[in-house]
Amino acid sequence: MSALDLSSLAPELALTLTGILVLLLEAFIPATRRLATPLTVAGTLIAGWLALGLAPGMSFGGQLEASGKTLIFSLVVLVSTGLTAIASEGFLRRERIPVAEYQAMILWAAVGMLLMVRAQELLTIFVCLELFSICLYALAAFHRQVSWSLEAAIKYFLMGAFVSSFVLLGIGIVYGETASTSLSDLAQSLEAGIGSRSLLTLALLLLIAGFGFKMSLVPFHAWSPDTYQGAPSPFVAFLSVAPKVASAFVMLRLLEILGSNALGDKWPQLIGILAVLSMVLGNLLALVQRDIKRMLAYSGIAHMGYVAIALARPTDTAWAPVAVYLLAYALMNAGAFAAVALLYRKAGEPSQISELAGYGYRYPVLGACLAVSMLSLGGIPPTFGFIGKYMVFLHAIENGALSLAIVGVVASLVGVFYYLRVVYTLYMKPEGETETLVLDGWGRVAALLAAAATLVLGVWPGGLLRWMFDAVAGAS
Amino acid sequence: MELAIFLIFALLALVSAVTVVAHRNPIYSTLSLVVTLAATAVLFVLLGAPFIATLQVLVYAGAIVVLFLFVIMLLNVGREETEGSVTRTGPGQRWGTVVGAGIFAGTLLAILWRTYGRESLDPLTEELVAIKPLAALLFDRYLLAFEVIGLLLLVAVVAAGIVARRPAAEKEG
Amino acid sequence: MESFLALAAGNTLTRLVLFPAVASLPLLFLRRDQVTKVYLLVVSLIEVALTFLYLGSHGGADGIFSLTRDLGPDGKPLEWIPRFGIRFDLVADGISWPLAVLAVLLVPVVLLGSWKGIEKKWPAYGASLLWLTSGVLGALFAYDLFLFYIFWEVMLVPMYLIIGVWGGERRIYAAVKFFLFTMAGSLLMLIAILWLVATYARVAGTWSFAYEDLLRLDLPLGAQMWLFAGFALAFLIKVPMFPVHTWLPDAHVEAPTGGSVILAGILLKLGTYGYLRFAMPLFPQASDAAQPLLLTLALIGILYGALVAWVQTDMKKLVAYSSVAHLGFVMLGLLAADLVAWQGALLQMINHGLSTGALFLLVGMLYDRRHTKKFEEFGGLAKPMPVFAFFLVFSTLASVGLPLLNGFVGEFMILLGAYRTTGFWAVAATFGVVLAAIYLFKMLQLTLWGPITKEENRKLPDLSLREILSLAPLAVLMLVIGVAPAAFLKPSEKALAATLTQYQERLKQTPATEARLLPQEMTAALPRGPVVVGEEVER
Amino acid sequence: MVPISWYLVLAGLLFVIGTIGALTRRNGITIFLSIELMLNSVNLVIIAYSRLLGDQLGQLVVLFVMAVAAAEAAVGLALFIAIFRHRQTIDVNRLNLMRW
Amino acid sequence: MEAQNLLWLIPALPFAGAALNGILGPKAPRWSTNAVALGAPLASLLVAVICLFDFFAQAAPRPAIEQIVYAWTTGPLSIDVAFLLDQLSAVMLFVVTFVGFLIHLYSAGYMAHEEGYQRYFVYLNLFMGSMLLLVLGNNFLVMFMGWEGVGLCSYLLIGYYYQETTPPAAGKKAFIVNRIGDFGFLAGILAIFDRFGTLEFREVFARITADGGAASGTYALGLTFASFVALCLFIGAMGKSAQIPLYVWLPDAMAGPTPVSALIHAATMVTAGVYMVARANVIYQLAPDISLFVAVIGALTAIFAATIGLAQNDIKKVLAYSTVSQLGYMFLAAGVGAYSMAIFHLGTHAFFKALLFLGSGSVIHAMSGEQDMRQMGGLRKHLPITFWTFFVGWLAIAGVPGLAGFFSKDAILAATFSANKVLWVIGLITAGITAFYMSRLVYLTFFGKFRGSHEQEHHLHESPWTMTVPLVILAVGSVVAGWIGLPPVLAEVNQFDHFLAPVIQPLDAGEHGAHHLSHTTEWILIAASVGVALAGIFLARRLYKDRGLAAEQAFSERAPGVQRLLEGKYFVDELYDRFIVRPTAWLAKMCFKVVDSLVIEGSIGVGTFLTELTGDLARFSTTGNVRNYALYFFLGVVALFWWMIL
Repeated sequence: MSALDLSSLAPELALTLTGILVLLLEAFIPATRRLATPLTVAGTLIAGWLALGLAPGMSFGGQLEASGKTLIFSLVVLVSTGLTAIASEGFLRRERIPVAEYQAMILWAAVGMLLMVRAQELLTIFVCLELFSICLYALAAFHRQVSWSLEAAIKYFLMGAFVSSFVLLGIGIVYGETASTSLSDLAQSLEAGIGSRSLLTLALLLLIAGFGFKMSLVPFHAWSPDTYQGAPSPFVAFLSVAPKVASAFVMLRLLEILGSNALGDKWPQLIGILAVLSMVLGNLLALVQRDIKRMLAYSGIAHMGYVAIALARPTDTAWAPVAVYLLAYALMNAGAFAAVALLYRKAGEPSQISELAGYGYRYPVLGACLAVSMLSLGGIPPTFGFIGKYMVFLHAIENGALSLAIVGVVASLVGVFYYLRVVYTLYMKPEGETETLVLDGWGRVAALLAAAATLVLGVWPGGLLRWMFDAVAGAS
Repeated sequence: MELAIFLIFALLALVSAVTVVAHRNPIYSTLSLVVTLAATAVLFVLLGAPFIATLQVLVYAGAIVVLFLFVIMLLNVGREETEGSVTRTGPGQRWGTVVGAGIFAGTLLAILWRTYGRESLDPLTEELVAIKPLAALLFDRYLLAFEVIGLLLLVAVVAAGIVARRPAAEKEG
Repeated sequence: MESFLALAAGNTLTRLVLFPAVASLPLLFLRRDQVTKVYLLVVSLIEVALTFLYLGSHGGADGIFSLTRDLGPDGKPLEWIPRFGIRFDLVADGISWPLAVLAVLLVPVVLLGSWKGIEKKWPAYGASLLWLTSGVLGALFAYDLFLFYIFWEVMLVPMYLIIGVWGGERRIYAAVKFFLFTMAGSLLMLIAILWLVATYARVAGTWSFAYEDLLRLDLPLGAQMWLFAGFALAFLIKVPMFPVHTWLPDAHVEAPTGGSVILAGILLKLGTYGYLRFAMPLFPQASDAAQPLLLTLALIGILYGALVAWVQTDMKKLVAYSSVAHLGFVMLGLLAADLVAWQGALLQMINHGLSTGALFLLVGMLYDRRHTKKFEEFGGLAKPMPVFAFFLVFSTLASVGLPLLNGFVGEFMILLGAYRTTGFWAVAATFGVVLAAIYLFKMLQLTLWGPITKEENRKLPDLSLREILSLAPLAVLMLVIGVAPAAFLKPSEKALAATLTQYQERLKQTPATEARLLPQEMTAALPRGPVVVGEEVER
Repeated sequence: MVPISWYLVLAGLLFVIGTIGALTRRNGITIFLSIELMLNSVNLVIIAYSRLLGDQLGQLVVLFVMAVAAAEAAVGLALFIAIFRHRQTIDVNRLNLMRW
Repeated sequence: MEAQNLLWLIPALPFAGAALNGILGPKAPRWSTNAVALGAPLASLLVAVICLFDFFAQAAPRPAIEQIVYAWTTGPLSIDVAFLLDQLSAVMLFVVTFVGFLIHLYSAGYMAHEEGYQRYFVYLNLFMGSMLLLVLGNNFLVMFMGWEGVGLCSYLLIGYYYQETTPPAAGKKAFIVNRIGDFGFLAGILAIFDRFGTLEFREVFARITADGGAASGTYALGLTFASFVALCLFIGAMGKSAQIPLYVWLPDAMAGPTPVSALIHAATMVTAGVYMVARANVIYQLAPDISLFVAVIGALTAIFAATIGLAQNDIKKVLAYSTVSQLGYMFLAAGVGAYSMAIFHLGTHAFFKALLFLGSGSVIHAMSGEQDMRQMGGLRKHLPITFWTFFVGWLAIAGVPGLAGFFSKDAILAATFSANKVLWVIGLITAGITAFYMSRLVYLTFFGKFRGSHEQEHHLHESPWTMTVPLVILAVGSVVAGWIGLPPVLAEVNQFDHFLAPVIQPLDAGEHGAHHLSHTTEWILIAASVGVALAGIFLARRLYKDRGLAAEQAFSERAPGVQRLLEGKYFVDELYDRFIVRPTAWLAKMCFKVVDSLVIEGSIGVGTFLTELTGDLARFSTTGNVRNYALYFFLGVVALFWWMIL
């Protein structure tokens, strides 16, 4: 292991060390406990800065990639991480959740995701997957006073472990059939026709199912509403975004490899099926939810369906639309959950949408943030959510998946309906009798940041898009 | 000879695996799992992985499963509850499992059988059994994964600590 | 960014579009309703002034709106999302100007009309109104399909809020219905736009959303049909055309007065504007092929809207359904693809905005007094409210299409033009004129005339000066347009003629068997750049 | 020599047995045990492949899997302890506060 | 020559008067209202006179004077707002401004005590302006503007007493029925513009004459182009001039103030249809089939309305039906090609019918608003001026020789005789009936004993000078107006016919009949019509002069059916209601309730419901049991794997 190798791990190391530092400070210098969140945010920013500075290329003997693609997806994960860290602070204090451990876990989960994005080899990918999964299981359970939180964690954990064994089976078969766990070897073997076709089909299907599970695509989705509903609200901003970003990246990478048709040409169709199922079922189920967190969970399923539209055409040009969509999703979900975390005080009880009645006026800024997030989720210009949808649909149409795009818009019409429900509850329903909430600054900052970014990027996406496209097209 | 050992331990693994799944009492299930793991360890040896077999017995059967036992006894969840309709496995679940598992097993085994059939193995080589190349592999090519595993274990420790801690404990803090 | 700011600061379309939106920012800090109202009125009047300032400096000589375009320092429209060739490209010509002027003029009118009717949250109301103005102007001026789509959607949310927050009993239902109907259409339009652009990118090898570029795309009939369907559906829902009109009565009935006025005055027109600007020129063969079907729908809309309006018991609903009938006429004119008909249709868009806008204002004034819109509650109001009666009769007559008032000119020209190209349809549509009299005079009968049946009505105060001020400009315009329409027809003639020529030229060709680019000359009939900021177009 | 397919078939059978267990048992810990069984069977698959290929990488994979399993077990069991404190049960059928 | 610069003032002045009074408002002092209200039509009349002098100062055949005021529209549709003064419009111009002013004057007295005095004059001025626009317009469009304008004023004035229930309803009915006619007019205009690209009268007529295809071949509905246009225009005329089947609004229109009935619903507006047909005579000459249709409709309307008039008791209703009937005469004339005679009758009718209406107004005024003739009687003594002027009008309409009505009606009958004997018989009978019911009216009103209440009797008084002066002037007119069109048996040539000749030139001189009747035949015809008229008068005298209503009661006992049928106006209103209005209303209701609410809204509702239902059913898949979720995953994998390898 050389110095070069370590430096190529700089962002991940920064995150890991920040996590350790936070933990240690908490343990040994209790006076500094207020520093946990600022440190976390700083660590995230530093990691982002370091990631930007990474020289493109391979390290760890070709096992760790640094390229425009990985950079962009890493940054999306870091955006989600940072926003979650900010959004959580107030909530954690309020709910008496250990802050340092929580933030450290978030950071380490981010490490797992970043590495999974950059990993070039299935074994590493699996280990990273497990790394962040375990963090997520634990984080879901952090609200230990609340039975819901624990139940959410148990469900997530059991499903996760169950699915892990399938993923592992897939990796095992890939290893067996191609004598390697490296992705590039896999691609070569597929081209060369090495290995049993049906076994490899099964193996890759299992991998796709595994990452589909992390992305909560139908039919691998069912855990997400329960988990989102029970888990601490600000954490869901992370849970519902970051693992999906990393998983979508790996999924797209796998699908790119499968694009060579060595294992049949049904893969795009397969993803198309998952996309359609997710969009339709996700939206339909979100439509009938009265609990905002569950609604957002189902809507998340639908959103991954939109992402899957782009995944169904895994060409070179698919990277940017997926990344843009996920970034938009990260921002708007962060905004939504940050607001939800502030507005709903009774953990372990349903967060009924109807309770928001009149909040749009009582908490104008927060209400506006939530409304903007909702409109963005609904894909209404001039929000970044629309830009994401636009990119994904354009990619699909460009690559001959018009029918998927049409299903997508029809489904998102259903989506608009339930997002509007939140908006009209905020602004159009008469105010109910509720006690005044004391809103903490951190949460509001997070919501405001997310909503502002959603709007600004929606109005002026040009520079970002250009940068993303250049980055994706550039190195690698 | 090898065939006999294989057959015996394969049978043992299967029977104990069924017991793991079928036994009402989790303690018995856990103990059966130990048997399965041990039997598998023997097969590992047959397959030229004595180091892994050792680890299997030491770490897996010895440590992890004991942890299970420990927790089961701690929680005193000796038996699955059988009363009340809530706890019964629904017919959909049951039949879904049976059909799904049947198809999956049938397909998987058929494919495996068709792919490898009676394909014979090359004789065991020194390199496969040796530990040194394994170590080289671990600390050189797969160093990254190893480092991640390190973090993973750290995470597991911290996570388990927090999750299992009594909530009352931190209320003071 | 700097060039954008420079553009926004100058006497440009960009400033016109963005000023209302930017002016809504101080509203965040205004708490008192009275201050807000005055502020909004000032802003809206400034916008009017800016509009006329722009028209005065770039409007063009001899009473014809010239084509102007906002250009950056490099002499090209500003890049917005360069990756996809999306530009912040604002162009105004004779087709968009009349509607834009109407939109700008209606804002102070609406403010005056809502002075009392809106009782809460004025800053939010004002912000919605200003954003709506920006959206409308943007959609009218956008020359880039992506930009157009953005502005098209931007209009949606403020209107949704206006209906939903300040509306009547079933406001949420109506607001959501409005949103979903419009969204349903526009999402399909989005797909169509993307498809169109992807095809262009394939054929031309470069990305562009620019209207003038996409016009050069010659598509096979099959593709045209689908794309046309996507565009047309979005526009027809907005118009709204039978049978996708049912959101309109609900939206109108529930919307506050100002919302109704804006909705009827401007938003609906964007449907017909879009149809004229985009659906027809971009897909000439397809729109020609769909003409019989759409003519049928337009005719049904005219007659059906009138019949249904006739049996309404709610004053506002009656006016709402009358919009269906009136816009049926506009669609008839557009579908006729005849210059006279197009002139009439464009004028009729304005006319409908004026007369129906006035009617909604009047209904609102009545509602402010009596908190009901049901006919059974009225009757004999001419006695206590003669001025109100005057305006109501006046606006009704304009709406009925009485000569010497504006409505007649539009209808007459539409019918003349439509008769030339469609014959029977125009004659049948003429019958709509009869029906218009039936339902609108029923409205007069039930509100103004007859003995006063309800005691409450006996003491109703007549219109205040503020209310008269809000109605008077509309009434004056109605009269002036009716008496001397030439001055209002001339500015748009050139632009319409150019569009029509291009449309007909395209129709003469057989559609391509495979998507291809037309030579530049084919679209030369249409006004196009390059233009220097603030200077008139040289063709 | 035992053909490699026998090992693989055995592993497949163990995997399916584990799956059935995970899908039909109610006790959370039993489900977890079944999942461990599945992991173990995958280990067998990998070792068998490793033997077939004469490649040590498979052994390395199994090594990692064991570590992962250990970590999972630690967190998972902690979760069971925590939830049992709250609900006095680890029957997954009863852990259904959140649904629909 | 000033006329071509002044023409525009003629309609503009009344408009200005209306606007000014409108702005001054109801609170303005009476003198200023009067000054504007009467000054405007007077000024208009003066300008008209100047223009007419200019026009007549030209040597015959006097070329038309045209003034283009401004371009109304531009572009491919270029229509000017332009005025035309030719022989035809000169006649109309004179009638409208002169009678119009008189009625303004009369109204100043009649309406003096009404609420909304100023409003009334705003409407009336507006009407004058519109009517003059109609008359002076030099193209179909300007004519149509005026056409609709007068319709509006008619609506407003009928509904003048808006606080009552009937008048506004009657106004609405008038407007809507008129609109149905306008539908035809507009369709005609569309067809004309489509073919010739212009709407200017003289150009259109020149082109249609030159256009060989206009009168042959099939254009639409199995008609030639000329016939189609003629039919469309005639539909418009039917509405405006109250011909079968669109006459129903006119009797109801009597709900308005009486001067209005005189001006609009007798003298001017209702004759617009006749004017239009005469104006478009070129087209009608090219469409003999439609001309016959016009004649038939005219004749039928004449006799039909006359019979209804027999049984009406409301003094204004009788006059209303009489108007419908007389308009029928005019169309009869136009239909048989005697356009100038139609205009002639239009002119004379304007005088005597205005006179009659104003006279009846004077009566009603005296009776404090009572309109039922059964409550009147013997008013001769109380209202001498009214009686004598009314008397003149009566004789004029009844066709007593020497008075205006005689000459014009006789000319029409003569023209009809040479064209179509059946129509002539109908016309003749109608003349008799007319004489009868008008006499009935006079005898019931002015002769016999007073049948009203004592209070009414107490109030009886002659009207003020503003009312009686117009009566006298109109009475004079009713006598002398006919002398400008003496029949060929008395004068060498019908001067009026001759005068209009430049505008109404027979396209095919050979067919034009009336002039070729021998003097003997004409004398016989005159005798016949005079005889019929006198018979009617004397029959009525016997029945009503002294016995009042007794004879009528006896008749109704003997033939209740006939009486009811006539009194019920043949139940045409009821038929329309039953077969047109109600079905349409039903259709509208169905459109709203079934199509809109049920089908469209319903399908949307069902759509959303099904969407929500699906969602609601599907949500139960998320059971909360993690084993189920695992099973979904597992089954998903299995199913997808099978799909992949198949």
